[in-house]
Formats: sequence, structure tokens, C-alpha cells
Amino acid sequence: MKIVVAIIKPFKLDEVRDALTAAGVHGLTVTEVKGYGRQKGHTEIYRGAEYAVSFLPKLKIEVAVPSELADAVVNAITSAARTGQIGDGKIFVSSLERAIRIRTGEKDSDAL
Amino acid sequence: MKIVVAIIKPFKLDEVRDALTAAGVHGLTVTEVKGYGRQKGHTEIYRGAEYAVSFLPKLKIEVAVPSELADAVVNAITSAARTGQIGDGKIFVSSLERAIRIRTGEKDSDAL
Amino acid sequence: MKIVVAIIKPFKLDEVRDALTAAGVHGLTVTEVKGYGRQKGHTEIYRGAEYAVSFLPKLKIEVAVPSELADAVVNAITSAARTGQIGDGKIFVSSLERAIRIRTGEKDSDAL
Amino acid sequence: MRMNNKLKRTMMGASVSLLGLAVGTGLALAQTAAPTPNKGDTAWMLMATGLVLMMSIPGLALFYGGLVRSKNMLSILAQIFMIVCLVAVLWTVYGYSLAFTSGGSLNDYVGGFSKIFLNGVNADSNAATFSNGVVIPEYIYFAFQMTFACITPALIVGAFAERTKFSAVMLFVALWVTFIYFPIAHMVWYWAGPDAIGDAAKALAAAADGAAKTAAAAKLEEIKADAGLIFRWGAIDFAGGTVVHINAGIAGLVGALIIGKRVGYPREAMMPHSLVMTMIGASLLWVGWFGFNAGSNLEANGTTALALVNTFVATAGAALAWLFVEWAAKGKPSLLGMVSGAVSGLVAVTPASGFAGPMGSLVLGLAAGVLCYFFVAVVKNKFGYDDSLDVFGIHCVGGILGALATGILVNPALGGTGILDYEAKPGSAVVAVYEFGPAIIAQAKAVLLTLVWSGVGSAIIFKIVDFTVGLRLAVDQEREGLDLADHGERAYNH
Amino acid sequence: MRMNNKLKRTMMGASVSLLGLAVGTGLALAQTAAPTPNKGDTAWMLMATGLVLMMSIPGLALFYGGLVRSKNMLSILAQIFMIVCLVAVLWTVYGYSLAFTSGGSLNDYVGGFSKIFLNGVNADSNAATFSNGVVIPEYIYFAFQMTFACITPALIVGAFAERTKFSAVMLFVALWVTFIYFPIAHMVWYWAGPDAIGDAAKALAAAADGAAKTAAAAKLEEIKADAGLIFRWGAIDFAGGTVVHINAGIAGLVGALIIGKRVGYPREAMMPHSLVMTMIGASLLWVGWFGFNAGSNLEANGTTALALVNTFVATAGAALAWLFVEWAAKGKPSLLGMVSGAVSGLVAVTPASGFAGPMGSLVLGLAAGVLCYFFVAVVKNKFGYDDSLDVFGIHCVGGILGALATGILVNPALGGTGILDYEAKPGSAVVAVYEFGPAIIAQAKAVLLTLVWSGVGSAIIFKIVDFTVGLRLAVDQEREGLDLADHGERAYNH
Amino acid sequence: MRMNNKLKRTMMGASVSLLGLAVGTGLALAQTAAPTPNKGDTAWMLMATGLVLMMSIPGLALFYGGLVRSKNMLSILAQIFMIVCLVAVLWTVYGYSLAFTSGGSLNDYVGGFSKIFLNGVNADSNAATFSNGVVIPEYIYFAFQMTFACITPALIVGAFAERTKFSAVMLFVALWVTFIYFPIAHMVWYWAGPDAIGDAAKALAAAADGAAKTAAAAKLEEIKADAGLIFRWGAIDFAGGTVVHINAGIAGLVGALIIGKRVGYPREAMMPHSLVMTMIGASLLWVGWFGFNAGSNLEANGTTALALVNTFVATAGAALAWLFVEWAAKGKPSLLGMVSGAVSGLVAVTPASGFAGPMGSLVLGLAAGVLCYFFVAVVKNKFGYDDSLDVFGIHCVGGILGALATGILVNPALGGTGILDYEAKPGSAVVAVYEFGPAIIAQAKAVLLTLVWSGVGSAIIFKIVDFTVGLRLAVDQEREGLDLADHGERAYNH
Ligand SMILES: Nc1ncnc2c1ncn2[C@@H]1O[C@H](COP(=O)(O)OP(=O)(O)O)[C@@H](O)[C@H]1O
Ligand SMILES: Nc1ncnc2c1ncn2[C@@H]1O[C@H](COP(=O)(O)OP(=O)(O)O)[C@@H](O)[C@H]1O
Ligand SMILES: Nc1ncnc2c1ncn2[C@@H]1O[C@H](COP(=O)(O)OP(=O)(O)O)[C@@H](O)[C@H]1O
Repeated sequence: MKIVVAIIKPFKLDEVRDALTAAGVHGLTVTEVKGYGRQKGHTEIYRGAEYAVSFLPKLKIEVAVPSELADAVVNAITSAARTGQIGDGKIFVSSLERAIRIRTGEKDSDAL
Repeated sequence: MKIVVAIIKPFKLDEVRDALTAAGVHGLTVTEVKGYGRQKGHTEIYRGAEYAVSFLPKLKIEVAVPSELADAVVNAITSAARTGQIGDGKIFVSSLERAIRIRTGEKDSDAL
Repeated sequence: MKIVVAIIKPFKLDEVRDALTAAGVHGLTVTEVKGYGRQKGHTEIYRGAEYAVSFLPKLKIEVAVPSELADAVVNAITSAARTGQIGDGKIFVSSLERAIRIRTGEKDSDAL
Repeated sequence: MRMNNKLKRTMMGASVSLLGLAVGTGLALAQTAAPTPNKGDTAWMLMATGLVLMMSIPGLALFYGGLVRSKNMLSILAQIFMIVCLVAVLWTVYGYSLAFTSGGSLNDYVGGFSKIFLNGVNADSNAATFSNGVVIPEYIYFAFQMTFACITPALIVGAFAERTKFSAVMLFVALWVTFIYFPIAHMVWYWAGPDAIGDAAKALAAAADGAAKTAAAAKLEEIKADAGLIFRWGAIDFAGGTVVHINAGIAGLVGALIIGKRVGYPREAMMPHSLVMTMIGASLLWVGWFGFNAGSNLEANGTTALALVNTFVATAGAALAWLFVEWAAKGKPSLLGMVSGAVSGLVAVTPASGFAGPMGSLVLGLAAGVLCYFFVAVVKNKFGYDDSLDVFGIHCVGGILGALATGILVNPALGGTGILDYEAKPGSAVVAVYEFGPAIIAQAKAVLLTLVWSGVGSAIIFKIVDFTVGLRLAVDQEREGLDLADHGERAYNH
Repeated sequence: MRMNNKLKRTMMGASVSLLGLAVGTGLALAQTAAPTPNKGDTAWMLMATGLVLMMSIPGLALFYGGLVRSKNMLSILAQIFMIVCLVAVLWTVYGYSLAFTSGGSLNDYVGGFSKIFLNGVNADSNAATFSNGVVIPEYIYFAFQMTFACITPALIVGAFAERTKFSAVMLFVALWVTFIYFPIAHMVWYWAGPDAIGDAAKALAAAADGAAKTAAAAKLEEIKADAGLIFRWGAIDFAGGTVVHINAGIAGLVGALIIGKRVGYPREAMMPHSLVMTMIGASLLWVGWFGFNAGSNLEANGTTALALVNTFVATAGAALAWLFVEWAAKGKPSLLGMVSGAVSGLVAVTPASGFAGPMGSLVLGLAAGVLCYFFVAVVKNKFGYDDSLDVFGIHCVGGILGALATGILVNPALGGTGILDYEAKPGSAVVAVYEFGPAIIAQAKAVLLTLVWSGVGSAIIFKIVDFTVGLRLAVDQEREGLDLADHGERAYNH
Repeated sequence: MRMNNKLKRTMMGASVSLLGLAVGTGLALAQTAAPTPNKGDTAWMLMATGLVLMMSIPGLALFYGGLVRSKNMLSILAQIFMIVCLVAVLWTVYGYSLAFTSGGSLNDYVGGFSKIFLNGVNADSNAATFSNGVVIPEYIYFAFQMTFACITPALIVGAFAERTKFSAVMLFVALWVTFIYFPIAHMVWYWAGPDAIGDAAKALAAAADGAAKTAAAAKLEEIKADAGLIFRWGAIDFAGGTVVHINAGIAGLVGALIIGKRVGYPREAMMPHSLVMTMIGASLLWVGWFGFNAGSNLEANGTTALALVNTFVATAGAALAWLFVEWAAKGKPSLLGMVSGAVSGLVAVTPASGFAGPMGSLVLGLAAGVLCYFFVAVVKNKFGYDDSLDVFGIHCVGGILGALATGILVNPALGGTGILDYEAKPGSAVVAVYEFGPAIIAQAKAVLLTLVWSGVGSAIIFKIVDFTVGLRLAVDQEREGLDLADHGERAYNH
């Protein structure tokens, strides 16, 4: 199994979720994160004190998938999350050793 | 070493923490996440506009453990987090190459 | 490639970010988390009801790096995040199989 | 309270109208002219009414709302907002009549139906105050009292917050104001007013011979008898220690016991989700309480100012007392403690506000802070009932303390104003001789009757609600939060 | 409104000063002395002014702000805060003059420049009320009316919230108050005042012979003609149904249509980011509206109290109505529905507040809750326009309902106060005979003229703003949020 | 201020009581009857008192609280809430007496102990106003002034927010009000009142021969000399530019310097955690400030309305000024800038509010917006002191600007009211001839004395607090946040 982690722009969540569902994914987990990268942030000014804010709001999506689905998932995310503008984000794929569904105790692919 | 990641129902946190402590785990890290899966969400209505909310609040627990403890940890989480109802969550186990305690620079099992 | 995950004290973020940039890292992702470990928490009292709060606010930093940079990154984080006091946090290193830049489709090291 | 209807009369600039009276009609008028409202009194009562509404919404709603978990925030706000709306309509339709008209054979306990649908009330009808010859427009008296009827049941819901169904709360409140609040308000506050008594006493003094004297004396007795039971006992309650706080507090406790504990209580941590909201609410309660207490004087004079000062000082004292007790007992003074102390002082000074002196009020506030702390932080944990937001520990306990203390602090020897006697010098009020025994017994009887009437009555109503719409949601829904289950919304979408 | 300037006179304690008048100058004075303000009226109007300011900030700002996404929160707060500031300055410099002085040949539509920079206004000049012989300090009349000028454009911005540039909003408002609000306020509310009419009518009655009679009659007509167009049509609007709500509501709809939909609307979920703020705002609106409606009586008497009662009851009724309709239609009663209902009741009762009786107001409130629900939850979705915060559905629709209903509920047979006639008994006001036809036609004409003037005028102004500073930000900036793009800040840094 | 005690007298409807006076006692009374309060004045002062309390809690608490990081939110709220409580008690026990009684040989600087524990103050004692023959109940004067004593030290804590221990703040405030605030209030505001002066001047005019004249003149001088030092200099401060704002502002700066910078300042970003709270706070400050400034007239007349208008207009102008300067300098107009501008206008107009005309106030507001922006955004960064919430830059700088400008704008030639002379026409107040030199010098002396007294005194008190309970927490605790360290709570548990 693989665990696919994608950092995306927040307003792309619904499109990515739909693309993943279409690709046969039944579950995923989303975290609000702050990203630092090439995309430049903004400046905030409070009573004359200027702060350069370089961390931008992003969403992190984690999907555990059977290895054979990994490519499809990566492609689905890539095309759904792309705007072509800097800051679209990254996808990271790692290997996953085990998966368990807490409710039933089902294992691995059955658990996804 | 292994890194065990569990997605659980929020109100189960204290029980899971206690079970892990009992299983010999000394530390863990918790993140508030939103989960999408078989458990259905709810509908919110604001002045006639209906929104189907399919992301539900979950907690993600990350525990780094020596490999030999991984099974015990998985079992502890499984039994503590289970309600038997849909949406109880998942456990994912991956391998962990290195661990460092920042304060002391201790490495691997010593760092956990 | 490696994925380096560090749990640090929140007020150390700027120093760690600067150290990582100096070490040649161009991007990273930050999550607000709650940590449980040896560092003791505090007690909150609300109209006589006492709650022992053992989860402390921490930041989780995730950095994907080419394998050869991993050591430098670990060292940079360790020295920037260290206060020498309990609760400074941990660094976890795992292997990363693939990385994709969503905007361009670039792969692996090119994507970081 | 009996109302005087006067003919439609255009208000004119005082200099002109008074001049006309003085020159055109002579002294005779002074005897017979119905009093007209002073615009200063009217201005103050308009404002006081706004202030008491602000106490409920947003004041109380935020004070309570900040203390629940965020998943139940909207349920608190919705319950309080709709209680205000529902009770306002019921008060207009029949509540005012049940509280403030004569109830015939039931007059001891409740009023009648002569003013349902505001029958006979118009822009020219006036309501009596506590001073002879001083009246205010009846509409503003009606509206001011309406705000009291609105806030009292809103206080109750804190006791069983985070677990009671919206529909159950609404049904409960409709029944509760009808069978508990309107009667108790009638029992404590309904009387014939100073002018009715003064006129009858004057007639008695002027009665020429024995027969006329007997008739006049009978008439005077009849007018004095035209009052609620607790009023006739001689119990005093300036702004609602019994009617509002004891009444709501005991109903809350009964509800908490019947409805049962929140899922997870006391094992799971149930921390206030926003003490900021609680602090805003407490502050607005304090400001609004000036309208509540000083408005209860029904006019704008030195006694009104006294009531405001007492409200200020007792509250400050109670906050300080709670702070120091908590600091000593727990090692840290919490903001929640400070504002809880302030509210306990506001509650305790409510019945005393127009009767005690500032120093008496300061002492009362200090006592309230300590006593309510003890009930909230010690007694509740000991007995293990889940009074979510301490409605009993603060409103009932503080209310009882205040009601009894009022019987003591009204004593002029302690700086109090004394109790007014409208018969001794008919046409004006004089301070009656203070007697400790009768005063404290009257207060105690008022407290007891309120506790029993509201306690038993509320229990019956809760049972009725349970058997009809049901009191609670499913456990799963309660876990998910009442906001989603009852209202389909979430408080925050950040 | 014509103002009476009196000589500088130190106010003294009433007993002393009146006594002096009575004894020193005799009856003659009663005829000629210019009326002086009653301090009770002044006290109430000071407070009412504060209450209406509180409606805008923080009331309306929070009511609206809670409904937008958190990334646009500050833009709402900033727009409303600065609209208040900008309009306050414009009102002081020329707005008051344009609204409340005679406009010469344009007097039908707008006032003149005789009071720009508050020329001639000082601490001793007075403004007329609706009662003969009753005046208030002109400064407080000026300030009270200023708060109305401030809140009206602030209402508009909700219709195109979350997408309109700050600079565009500011420019729009400056033009809009100048060409829409000041004229409409003049058309509806400018008249010579009761004393001017009373004096002319007295002069007519006293006129000895035919020539004098003709002259006096002409003078009376002239004074009656010195009023805004809509006022002369006989349309009544107690506190601003046309001037404030219809006016703002139609301008908002026009803006929403011209500016276009928010990026992502209606596909993306645009949930209120904090219904807590919305509830606080609604509550403060309610409390403040007592100042708005009851303050519009300009004095503190029984009619003022009636206006407050009507405001209370209609609001409660409307909240209940919306609640039950939504509960039936959607299965759950939402807090947002309750407070939206309350606001719709407040809007609808505004023109009727001093004219209807409480029962009429209750019915009006119930109707408003149902009708506005229908527009907000059904009509808007059907037509698909993006009126972000339902300014049209609540303020325009509720305002039209209220304006028309006022023509019906003012009928004394329905518990209304009737319309006052200042000529029949010169020197005091009597209730005129009510006629349904003329009343409802006058109201309808007032509604129509307001819709057309404000609708067309606003469209022109939006176009001008679009061609000059531009109405919208870039799509990227709108996505990031107006707070960062327009103000360089974020609302929350938790 | 000297108080008149009158016999207990039941207030009656004005028509009846005045009639009785007029007919029964004749003109003689006019000379000798002690003035009684007008209920309109009383109504307004009741309300103004509530408004000023609302300025502190929740107004100022939210304005400040929104600007700190969320981990320090409760510490701000708790400090301000308890300062109000603590000072209310101290004011009642001895503060009122120290400020508003004669201090014997120390009378230049401070009052005496004749009214400690409110000795001799009751519901029938009255306080003088600024008009001859006009009094208000002493209790409301006491309460109104209490709110000023409460808010002034609360302003200070913003300067060293996020780093000062709760216990240190409490001890500091207790000492500071005793040694700084009560004396300065006495120096600026204590005088014998208009009637005392008027009566003495009348006696002088009526004195028959040389000896009597000499005695009467001496008596008049004595009465005029019975006033605080700054008052006798002829400095004017309508609502507290020196007493409140300069006083608090300089104490804040001294505190910020002695206590030192926040850990991490200015390296770490210290962004406001909720500009929403700050905006709510600023709005409530504005509304409440109507009570502060217009209430300072102590009665409800045209001058009161003028003070309200000035407060409105200066604030709007200052917000606009700050907005445009910031827009020009930084490229974006921030909401924080707008509300900061508004507060700077409120501060600057405070001493001028009853003296300047609206146009003068508008100009003053514009100047305040620009000047305070400069101090906050430029000067502070230049010098590097950590005045966390800009207490110096807004309150001290705005206060100095306002105090000096008051000496100019009071000039009737600039639309001001002029300074009143109570001797020229004994028994009423007339406008004295305005002279620029003496006026501005008196103002400057008042500013300087306040700066020195408060600056030096505060420094001493901070040192005392440091040596006793200590000013700061450990670095770790400060990092964790004062909410947990000082109060054991967190503001938000979402
Ligand atoms: N090396 C990295 N490790 C982890 N996260 C990264 C890394 N580089 C970038 N990111 C994440 O991806 C987001 C987008 O990256 P950025 O460089 O801004 O644009 P782009 O993805 O278009 O190259 C960042 O905000 C950050 O969250
Ligand atoms: N493939 C997946 N990858 C990552 N997280 C998942 C995946 N499937 C489910 N989850 C997480 O597990 C949670 C529970 O899953 P769900 O399907 O609702 O119920 P159950 O665990 O009982 O099968 C989801 O809310 C989501 O957070
Ligand atoms: N086994 C673990 N797995 C995951 N996270 C851990 C683990 N142990 C500690 N942590 C994280 O590291 C943080 C610091 O650990 P702690 O034991 O308190 O201090 P120290 O790092 O100085 O040993 C914890 O708050 C937690 O977030």
C-alpha cells in the first residue's frame, strides 16, 4: 500500500475530493496546514508595525491506497489541484506497511 | 522503528491516550483533522442555502515506537478507539528510519 | 528522498525556518499539533472543576528533501529548535518514494 | 398595580402648560387633577427597558454561551433568543394581565383576564409608581415588566445546558411562565399603588362621623387587601430577588436533576469554549442591571441613583470576594471567578438595591461572593448534580441571601431607606419604624413560598414536557452537539 | 423642520424658573414665550442617538460580519465603520441642510444650503417635534438624524459583501447619500412643524375680515406647502420604512446585480463564519432599534412608549413566524432564521411603530417573518442573484410591507393612533378621520417613488464608480479575501 | 464640589407640586428654596453612568484584548474587570471624599476625609452642576465620577500589556488612584459650584456699607478659593483630557519603560489576535463616550447635545484623517487604523467637548488623527519603547493636543461656547470675554503639572510594586502566556 500526501490550495478541496472519489478512493483525511515555499506571502501592517507573512494557508490531504491505485491517485490530484500558478503544491508518496479499520479490525486493502 | 498513525473519533482521545500509556508509550502527537469516508456527514442550512458537509471532525494520533511495540500499540488503539459504529477510523503503520530527541540529540529508540 | 518531520516548540518556528533555508531547503509545511510527552502540562480550573491538561501546543514541520540533504536538515533543526529544556521535541526521518510538483508535474528532487 | 386612565392630553412645554394650570384654574385642581407622567421618569424607564433587554440578548446569551462547548453554542443562543420572543408575545397576550390585574377570588395568587390582548391599555393610560402623585405611561411599565418576564426563564436554561432539546425548552418555558412566573410576579408585586392608599387614607381622615369612618376604614382595608399574597405579608423585593432569581434558580436545579447529567459528565473535560464571550456577557449584564435595579424604582430620583450605586458597589465587592477566596483556595484568581463573583453580587443586591445603603450593599456583595463560590466550587461537586452553568449556585443561593439580607439592610440604622408607610401621612410616604422580627419572617416566608411553588411546579412541568415532546436528544446527537442536531448549523466556520 | 431660535437663557431648576415666570410676567407670556425644551425629552433623545449609533457599530457590523467568510470579516467591519465616519462629516457639512431646510424652488425634492457647516445652529436653537409647544435642542435633533443618515448606506453594503472594493464603497456612499438619501429624507420628513401650522391656523381663526382671512388662509397654505413632496402626499413613515429600508434595500439589489456574483457563487459553500457575531449584532440591533423607533417620536411620552412596545412585539412575532415556517419547510429551526426573522420584524414595524397598536404590530411582525423568509429562501434562489446578506429580501421587502401596512394599521379602529390634524384645534393635535383609500394610495406612491428614485439613482452611481475607481478586485485577491487585499490585515490570529 | 443637603421630600408630579409652591408661598420662596433635581437631568445622568461603565467593560477590555495575542487575552480582560471592581470600592470608601471635598490646608492638591464611607451622602443630598439653580442627586454624581475613576487606571495597563503580573497591576492601581488620580481629579474639578459663587456675589452686591462689602468680598474670594489648584489657574477640561487621558497616558509610558519590553519584542511578530474584538471595543467606546463627554455637563440641555455632537464629529474626522494618512503612507487603509483614529479623536475632543463648536471639533479630530498616527507609527518605532497598545501615543498625545486646543476652540469667535462667568450677573452664568494668552497658558500649566505629577508619581509606585510583589513573570511563563500563568485558564477552547 501507499500513502499519498498532497499539499493543495484550500479552495481546490472539493474538486480534489471529487476527482479522488472518481478514481475509486473511498476515504481521505484533511488537515489545515501552513505552507512555505516559492509562492510569496503578503505583508500585514498593524499600527505601523509591518510583518512579512511567508506562511500561506494550505490543505494537506492524506490518502492510503493500494499500491496499484497510487498512480491514478497522483494523477487525479495533479489535474484537479492544478491552477498553473505558483503555490499549487506538492504530492508525496511513501510506502505504507499496514492498515487497520478500527471498527472491524479489517486489515490492509480491506481496511481502506 | 515504526510510526503508527491513527485516525479516531475526537471524544475517544483520553481513552486512547490511557491505553497507549499502559502499553508503554511515553509520547504522542495529536492533530485535529477532517475525515471523509463511509460515515455520512450532515446538512447545514443557512437562510435556505443547503450545504452537505461530508467532512467530519477527527483526531489524528501519531506515535513513533520501536518496531517490537508496534503490535501492542495497534491493539491498544484498536480496542480503546472502537465504538463499533461507522467512522471509528483507521490505523496506518509505516516504517521509521530515524528518530532524534532535539533536547539531547539522543537517537532512535532512546529518543522515543 | 527523505521526509523529515519535526515536532518543535511554537516560538521556535522562525529560527527553524531560517536554519532550514540556510541549509538549502526551499519549502516546508507546518501544522499546529498538540503534544504529549515528558514535559508536564498545566492545570486549568473552571469554577472549581480542575482539569489536568497534558497536551501542549507544538508545531509539526514537514520537509521533503533529497536524501543527501537529510543529515544537514536534521542538524539544522536540532540546533535551531533546541532550548535544552524538556519538551523541545523530536525529529523523525522516513523514506520518501516519490514527489511531484502539482503546478508543473515535475518529479522527485526537481519537485522539492 | 392599578392604572389611572387620563383623558387624551397633548403634552406641552412645562412652562406653558403649568402656567396655564396655575393661572386658569387655581388651587382646586391640585386636589383633583390626575397625575401626568414626568418626562424625565419616562425617559429613564424607556432606557431601563432597553437595558434589561440587553441583559438577555446579548448579555445573558453570551455569559452562558461562552461557558459551553463550541458545539452547543448556538443552542444556548437560540434558546435564549427565542425565550425572549416567545415570552414577549405571551406577556402581551395574557401575561401582563395575569400578573398585574386583580384576580378576583384568586387574587392572592394570580391576576385576572381584564387586560388580555392589552385591553384598555393605550398611550394615555398610566401606571402608578412608589411615590404619591407620580405615574408613568402604562406602556412603558408594561414593556419594562415584559423584559423581566423574558429574562427569568432564560436564566433557567443554563442549569441544563448542552443536553436539552430546543422544542422541550420552548414548551417548558411557555408552561413555566404561565403557571410559575406570572403568579409569583403577581404575589410579590401586585398592589393598589400609593395614590389609591393615600386617597383612601385621606377619606378616612376626612370622614365626619362614625358610620362614614367605618365605611372609609373598610374601603382602606379593601384597597390594602387588593395585593398579592407575598406583598401582603410585608415581604419586600426591590427588583426581583424572589420573583426572578430564586424562582429561576430552583427551577433550574429541579430541571438539572430531572433531565440528568450531560453525557460524559463529570469524566470528560467540559471547558468553557470562550471566556471572552462570557466576559462580554457579564459586562453587559452589569451595565444592563442598572436598568433592572434602578429601573425598578419606576422614576428617576435620588432613590433611583441609590439603587444604581448599590448595584455598582455590591457587584464590585462580590467580584473581589470571589477573587480572594479562589486565590486562596486554588492558587490562582480566574477571570471566570471574577465575573461569576460579579454576577453573584448583582443577584444578591437585586432585592436590596433600593432599600439598603451603599455600605450595606458592599457587605452584602462580599458575602455573596464567598457564599456562591462555596456552592459552586464545593457543594456542587460534593453532591454531584450537573447544574451546567451554576444557575442554582449563583441565582438561587445569591437570591436567597439577598432576599433575607434585604430584611436586615433596609433598617435605617444600618443605612437602609426603611420601608415606606403610605397611610401615616396620607398623600406622601413616610418611613415606617423598622422591626427586625417581622421583617425577616416576611422575607423568609417569601423565600419559602417561592422555593416550593417554583420547585414543585417546575418538576411537574418537566415531567409533562418529558412525556410529550421529550427532554433529551439521542446520545449520538448530544455528542455531535446540539447546534447541528437541533438547528442544523455550526457556530464557527473559521 | 423649522427651528426656533431662542435667546440664550440659563436653564434653572424648574420650580424656581417657572415660579418666576408665573409671578413676574403673568398670563401674557403664555401666548408668546417660545417653547423651551423639556429636559426629559432631551435626556431621551441623547440616549436614543447613542442607541442608533450602536445599531451601526457594532450592531450592524457584527450582524453582517458574522455572515461572511472570515477572510472578508474586516472588510465588512471597515466599510461600515468608515461609512459612519464619512457620512457623519458629510451630514455635518451639508447633509443636514439639504435634508432639513427649505429648498426653494426644489423644495419638493431637496432642501437648500442655509445650514451648511451648521450655520446658525447653536446650543440654544431648538427643533420642533410632533406636539405643539414641544421642542428639543436642535443639536440633538441634528445628531439623531445624523445616525439615520449613517446607518442607511451601511445597510446597503451587505448586498454586495465579500466582493466590492473598499474605495468603491466609500465613493459610492459619498455620492449616494448626496443624491439619494438627503433628498428622500427631505421628501418624507421635512415640514414646517406643528407650531408653525398651529400659529397660522390660529391667525386664520382670529382674522377679523375677509381680506385678513384671505391673507391668513394663504399663509396657512404656504406653511403647509413648505414640506417635502412625499410628506405633502400625506404618506406617513414614523421611523424610516421608506427613507431607510426600502431606500437601502433597492440600492443593494441594484448593486448586487451590477457588481455581479461572488467568485464561486453559488457552487462553493459560503457559510457564515460566526453566527455568534451575527447573533450579537442582531441583539444590539434590536436594543438599538428602541432608540431608532421610539426616538423618532422626538419626545418621551406615552406615544414613545407605544413605539417601543410595538418594536418589541413585532420583532418577537416575526422571529416566531420565521422559526415556524423554517421548521416546517426545512425540518430544523436555525438561529440564523430566528435572528433574520427578528430583523425582518424590526424593519417592517419601523414605519408603523408610532402609528399602529401593539396587536396590529404583532400581526405585522408575523407577516414580515413569513414574507421575508419567502423572499430570502425561495425567491432569491429562484432568480439566482447574489444578494450576499439579503438586504433586498429583508430590508426592501420588509420595508414595503411595513410602509403599506402602516397605512392600514394607523386606523384607530384597528388599535392605531390615527393621523394627527394640527389645524382642527389650532395649538393642539387631534386625530383626523381615517380613510382607507387615500391612506393606502399615499403609502403606495411613497413606496414607488422611493423605489424608482433610489433604484435608478443607485444604478447610475454604481456605473460612475465602476468607470472611475472600479467596483471589484482581481479574482485572486477576492479568493484570498478582501481583508488582506483591501486592508492588509487578518481578522483572527489565533 | 459642594453638595446641598435638603430635607427628605417626596417627589411629586411636577404640576401638582409646583402649583402648591406657587400658590401657597409666593415669591419669597424663589430666593430661599434649595433647588431640587430635574428628573430629566437625573435620567440622563443615570444613563451616562451606565454608558461610561460600558466603556470600561466590555468596551476598553475588548479594544485592548483584541490587540494582544490570544494567550494573553484573559489577562487583559481580568485586569480591566478587576480594576473597575477595585477602584469602585476604593472610590466608595475614600476616593470620592479625597477628590470632591475640601482638603483643608492641602486643598490645592487633594480633598479631605469628610465623606469617607459616603458619610453624609444619602438619597436626598444633591450635587451642583454648572448652571445656577440646577442640581442632581449626589448619588448619581458620585456614581458618574466613579466610572471615571474606574476607567482611567484601566487605560494605563495597555502600555505594558502581555507582560505584567496580575498582582502587580492590582497593587499598582490601588496606589495609583490614591496618590495620582484622586488628587488630580481634585485639582482639576473640585470647586464650590455656581450657586455658592452666585449667592456670595449677590451678597456682595446687596452689601449695604463698606464693612459689609469688605466682608462679603472676602467671603466671595474664599468661596472662589475653595477649589483645586488647576481649577483656580483657570484651566478648563470638560470631560477629562488632563485628569483621564494625559494622566493615564504618561503613567503608561513610564510603566512601559520601567517594566521593559515583552520577551521577543520587536523581533517576533505580535499580531492582534482578533481585530473583531478590537472593533467591537472601539465601537462601544464611541457609544459610551457620549455618556462620558455629554454626561460631563451633568444636565440634559443644549450644551449636552453640543458635547454629543462634538464627540461624534471629532471622532469621525479623526478616523478619516488616520485612514488617509495611512493609505498614503502604507498603501492600504487598515481597520485597526480606522478605529485607532476614532479613539484618538475621542481622546482629543474630551476636554473640548462642551466648549468647542462642531466645526472646531472637526478640525481638532482631523489633527488628532494625523498626530497620533505619527506618534504610533513613527515615533514609537524610532525610540523603540514597547508601549504595547499605544497608550502614550493615543491617550497622552491626543490628550495634550485636546487640552491645548480647548484653550483655543473655546473662543466664541471660533464657534466655541466661551468660558462662563458666574459673578458678573450673580445667579446666572454669562460668557466671559475670551483672551487667548491666559487661556492657553492655563491649559499648558495644567498639562505640565499633570505630566510631572503622574510621571514622577507613577515611577515611584512602579518601583514600590517591583520591590514588593514584583512586576513580571518568569520568561517561560510569559512565553506560555499570562492567561495560564496568572489565571490558570485559556481564553478559547474551540
Ligand atoms: N520541501 C518541501 N517539503 C514539504 N512541503 C513543501 C516543500 N516544498 C513546498 N512544500 C509545500 O508546498 C507548497 C507549495 O510550494 P511552492 O514552492 O510555494 O509552490 P509550487 O508548489 O508551485 O512549487 C508550500 O506552501 C509548502 O506547503
Ligand atoms: N483511504 C483513506 N486514507 C486516509 N484516511 C482515510 C481513508 N479512509 C478513511 N480514512 C479516515 O478514516 C475516517 C473513518 O473512515 P470511515 O470510512 O468513515 O469509517 P470506518 O473507519 O468505520 O470505515 C475518515 O473520516 C477518514 O478520516
Ligand atoms: N513517541 C512519540 N511519538 C510521536 N511524538 C512524540 C513521541 N514522543 C514525544 N513526542 C512529541 O514530542 C514532544 C516533546 O516530547 P517530550 O517527551 O515532552 O520532551 P522531549 O522532547 O524533551 O523529550 C511531545 O509533546 C510530542 O508532541
